[in-house]
Amino acid sequence: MKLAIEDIGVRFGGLWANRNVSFGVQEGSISALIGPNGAGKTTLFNVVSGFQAPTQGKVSLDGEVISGLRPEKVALRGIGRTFQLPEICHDLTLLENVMVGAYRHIRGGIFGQMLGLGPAAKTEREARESAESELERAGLAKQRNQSARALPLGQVRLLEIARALASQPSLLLLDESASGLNAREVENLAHLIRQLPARGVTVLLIEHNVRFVMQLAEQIAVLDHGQLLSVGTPAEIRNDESVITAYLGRRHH
Amino acid sequence: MQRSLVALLMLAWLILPGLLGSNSTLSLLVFAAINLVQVIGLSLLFGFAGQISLGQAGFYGIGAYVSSLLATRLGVPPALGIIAAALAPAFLAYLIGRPILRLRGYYLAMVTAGTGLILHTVFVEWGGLTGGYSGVAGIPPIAVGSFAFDTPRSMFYLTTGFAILILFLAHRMVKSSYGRAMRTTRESEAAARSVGIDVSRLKTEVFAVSAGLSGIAGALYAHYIGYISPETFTIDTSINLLLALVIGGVGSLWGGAIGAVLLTFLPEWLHQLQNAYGIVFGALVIVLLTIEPDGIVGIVKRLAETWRRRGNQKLDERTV
Amino acid sequence: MKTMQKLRTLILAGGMLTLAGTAAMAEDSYKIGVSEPLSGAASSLGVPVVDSIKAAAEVINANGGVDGRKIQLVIRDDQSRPDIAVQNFRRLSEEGVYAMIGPNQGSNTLAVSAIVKQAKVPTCAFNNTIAITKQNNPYIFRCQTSDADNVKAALLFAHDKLKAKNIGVLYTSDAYGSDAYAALQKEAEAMGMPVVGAEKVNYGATDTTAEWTKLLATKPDVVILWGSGSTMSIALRNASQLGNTAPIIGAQGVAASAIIEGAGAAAEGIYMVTLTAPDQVTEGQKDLAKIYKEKNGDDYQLTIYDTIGWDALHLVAKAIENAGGDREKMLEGFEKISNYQLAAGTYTYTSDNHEGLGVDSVWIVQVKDGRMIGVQHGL
Amino acid sequence: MDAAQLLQFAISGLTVGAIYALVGLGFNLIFNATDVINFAQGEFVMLGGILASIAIGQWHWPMWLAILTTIAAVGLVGALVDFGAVSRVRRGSVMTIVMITLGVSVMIKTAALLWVGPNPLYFDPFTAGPPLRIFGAVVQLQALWVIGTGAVVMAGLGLFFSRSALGREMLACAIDREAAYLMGIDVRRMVRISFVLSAALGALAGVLITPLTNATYDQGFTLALKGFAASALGGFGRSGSAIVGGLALGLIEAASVVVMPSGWKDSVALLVLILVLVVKPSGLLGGRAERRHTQAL
Repeated sequence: MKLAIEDIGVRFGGLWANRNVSFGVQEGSISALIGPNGAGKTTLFNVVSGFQAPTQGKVSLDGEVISGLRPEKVALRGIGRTFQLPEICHDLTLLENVMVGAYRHIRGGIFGQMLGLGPAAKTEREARESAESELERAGLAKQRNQSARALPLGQVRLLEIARALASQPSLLLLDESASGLNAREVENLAHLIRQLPARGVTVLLIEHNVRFVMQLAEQIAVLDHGQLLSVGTPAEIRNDESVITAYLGRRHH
Repeated sequence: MQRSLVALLMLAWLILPGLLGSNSTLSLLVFAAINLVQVIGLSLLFGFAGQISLGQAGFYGIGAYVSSLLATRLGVPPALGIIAAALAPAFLAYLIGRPILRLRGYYLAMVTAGTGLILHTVFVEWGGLTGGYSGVAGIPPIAVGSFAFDTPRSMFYLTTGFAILILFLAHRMVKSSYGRAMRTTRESEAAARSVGIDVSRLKTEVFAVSAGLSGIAGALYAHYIGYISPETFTIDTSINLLLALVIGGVGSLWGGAIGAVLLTFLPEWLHQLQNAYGIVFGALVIVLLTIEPDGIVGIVKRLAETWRRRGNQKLDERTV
Repeated sequence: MKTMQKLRTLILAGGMLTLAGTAAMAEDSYKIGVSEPLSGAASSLGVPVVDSIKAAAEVINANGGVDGRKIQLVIRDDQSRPDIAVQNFRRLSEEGVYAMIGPNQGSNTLAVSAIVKQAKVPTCAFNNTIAITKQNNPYIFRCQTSDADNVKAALLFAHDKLKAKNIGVLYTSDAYGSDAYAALQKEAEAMGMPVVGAEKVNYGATDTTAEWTKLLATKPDVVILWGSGSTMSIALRNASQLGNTAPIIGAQGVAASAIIEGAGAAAEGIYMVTLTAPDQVTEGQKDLAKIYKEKNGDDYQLTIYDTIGWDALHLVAKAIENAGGDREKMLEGFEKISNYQLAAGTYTYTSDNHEGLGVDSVWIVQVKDGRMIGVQHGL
Repeated sequence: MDAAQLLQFAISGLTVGAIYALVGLGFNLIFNATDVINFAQGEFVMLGGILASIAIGQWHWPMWLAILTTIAAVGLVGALVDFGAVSRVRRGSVMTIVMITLGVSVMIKTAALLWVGPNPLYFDPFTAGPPLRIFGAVVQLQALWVIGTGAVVMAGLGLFFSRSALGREMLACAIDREAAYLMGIDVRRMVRISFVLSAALGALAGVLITPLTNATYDQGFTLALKGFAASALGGFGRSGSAIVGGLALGLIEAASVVVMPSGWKDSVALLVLILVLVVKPSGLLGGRAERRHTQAL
């Protein structure tokens, strides 16, 4: 069990954004989290990635409890993520943005890096190489030295994924990476994600594009009003009465 | 091209004192170099790591007092005093950095301004140690072996040497992955934390580095003038430092350098205006920022941009 | 306020952004450097002093300058900051000035003394701070009374005239206040009139009721108020509001018309140590008083800062005369000045006494319905 | 240290605190509508004090006429600051505007020095007569004016922001500028009005406190810092916060003089501000700042 979410609850004042959410993600699998707007999907992501402390319940990665850790500590344990509203540094070039992803592998401390001493120089070179290859895979290699300032949304999403992958995570959380992309970009994204398990990267993604999720995910969890409606394979979910009702509303008998 | 530019600059640096000659101009260059060391510290903190500070004068003061009291009271040679002058404010900044750097924007501006004022009160009220408003007199010049840097010319070499070294190290820092982590933290702490950057520790480290640089500047100032008193380490100094950086250009080290030179030479060029100088300085800030938030460097970049683009157009017209 | 003169500078600032040096003055005039606080904390002292130096220059040049050669002032603002003062003194000493006038703050004078000694330029400093003439620097002359004399005069007056058994002290936290307090403690002990209570007030504080409450609790016979700036008029007002009945003796810093006006009725009856008694214009003050009364109206009260600027330039002119216009002999020129009667008192300098004025030139004045009346001159 | 003295410390603390509260209200107003902290707010207060002193002292105008014209004139300066500088900013962040207000404060301070010179200015309290005596402690009449007007202004602001259309529009801008824009609120006009209003409020504060603290050209920044501290201590965004924060700050300063040399008074107040902001950024009453000014976690 790569990721175990056990009885997670998150309360803001009187409102329960997440309540008794429990499900697991297998090693090397692609799982998805779907549900109507405001179902608490991003809140759950924030709990897993440490940006939001849960009111109750725990999250463990490879058996080690990580809920309650600060986001940077969670990231150091190998969880990479992207954001619903992309967070990139417009001041840096595309290559530099992705190299920041590999920051946790850089050795040598401030002065080592400043003076380019042994370990710092070596790890910096490795970071540059892994960033180049991630850019290549995301199809952004040509614009590597462009500033990230005027990048269209589709490429910004790919850039965020490339950055997350540059930190060589064992688990990648994608928060609506497909939203705002045109058909061809969605196809590229799907292709990129399909290769990840082979590289030892387990994927958990949030998506509204149901067709995209159905063709990619092996396991789908459905959230509604903060609670887990059901978990299962794409086939099971497609025929699950409660999911249809949540999405399409009650039929008027 | 880069190599020859640097070589040219180094040559100019060596023969400059001979050309300018007069003590007061050299003395102005010493102050410019001292301001440069501080503005670079602030440029790293505010320009690159995105943390505003209106309290640098407090660290400037700690550096000055630590180095001069060590020299006058304990006979510690100034060369060692400067190291202590860098470490003391850096250590204090590291101590108070973590809690106060959780704040942002004006909260951070006001809290750092408050810290600066508290440090100023310490310089005044701890009379037994600091001499209060009577200050500390008879501070020995910096000396290496028997050679003492006690003339504007010798201090010109020492302080500009320091400034060039620090400008170089800052450039390396900004270009390193630590520098990229700083710039990512400035724009989006969430992004930085999502890739494992301990944002709170990074901000505190840069805060300590900037405080240490202000401390070094304070020591250089103390050993150059030979006398210090609390009047120099006030909120006005911190405000002028920040405005100088903003005028020069927040986003780049060259902006910091330009700002430091302007901060030092403007009062000299406009000395005829006597106390009307503040109006010109304030107006410069307003006019510049309304045209270009990135100050002089921003304007130069934009001009270069349009000039290069116009160059290309001419090219296209010719080929068609 | 001299609005016209200020507005002219403002227009000058806005329009003229010339970065060039001063316009080429006639080569044969004596250049005198002036570095005073025209902005910053001490500007309330520097601005009137520079005005009186300019008034003196006009008068001296009107009567043919010194041995026929005019005096040319080169004025710079030191923004009440030691580093700017150092820069001004370096620049001015390079422009071949015959003498320097300023600075006004003790800390600035201590900061520039090394440069003055190196450049061998005699300097007229306006501080009461005792230390400035104690640095074996032959080029610093005090053109004011030292606080040692002012404190002695105040205490003698409290002891002999006001029959005080003990005193209380309220002083500002700047060098001016803290230096005087140190001297005051020693002198009062020596006179057998102990200091029963002392409170330090922030320079620039806007409320002193808390400090007065603590001080008045010690029931002092007389209160010595030592400081300068806006806080002094607030202190006087707070004292009367708290119903203080003990007589108050204020320092020179308190004897400024802006402070007395600001304190209003609260200033009634307080004594002050100063250098001028506006109601008794001395021989040396005649023409200075005439100029200021013409410019500001008949009821204008001469203050110290109007006199010391005027005196400083006259002293420099006399020194040039004694040195026969030879820049190298300016030091002897100064040290040859003896009982030269001017506006603030009679000046005497010798090679080992650079104080200029003694306790005998100190005036004790008292405020009677808003005006300063001379009570005692000298001891 | 008997009861009368303790009471005296409390009263002088409340008086000083009311001054900080009044200045703080000015901060709150601009912050509410524009999300900008105006570093020149202290200068508006100083201008109010100086203009009123000149009008009363030198031009011998009747007090009420002088006060009203001063408030109007400084309001005009506020409009000028917005028109000449703040509204000119095309690109750049909120920080750019904050830097501009810092530039403005340097300019106004120097202009005031050139115009009225460095000496402190003063005019007599609104109501003459000896101060009140309560159990041996002294209350200056002007202090009552300061505290009274502060309460009236706070109530007025409360009504303004809740009852009047303009007030609600300004509040909408503060909460979410884009949403307000989309709903057809002229955000630019709101910003200008907030600068005029807070300049006028600053001038009122300046006029009220000058009979207590004099007016000098360089008193601006420390007043601004204390005014900010008052608003932050109370909790930004709520108009009542500046009063609570201001009085608390004044009492802390007075208390510190009881136990230690008064030189530390300002530092103790600033230390308290820093501790409160670090521990509870939304201030004592919990203002709107919580969301915007600290990290998610």
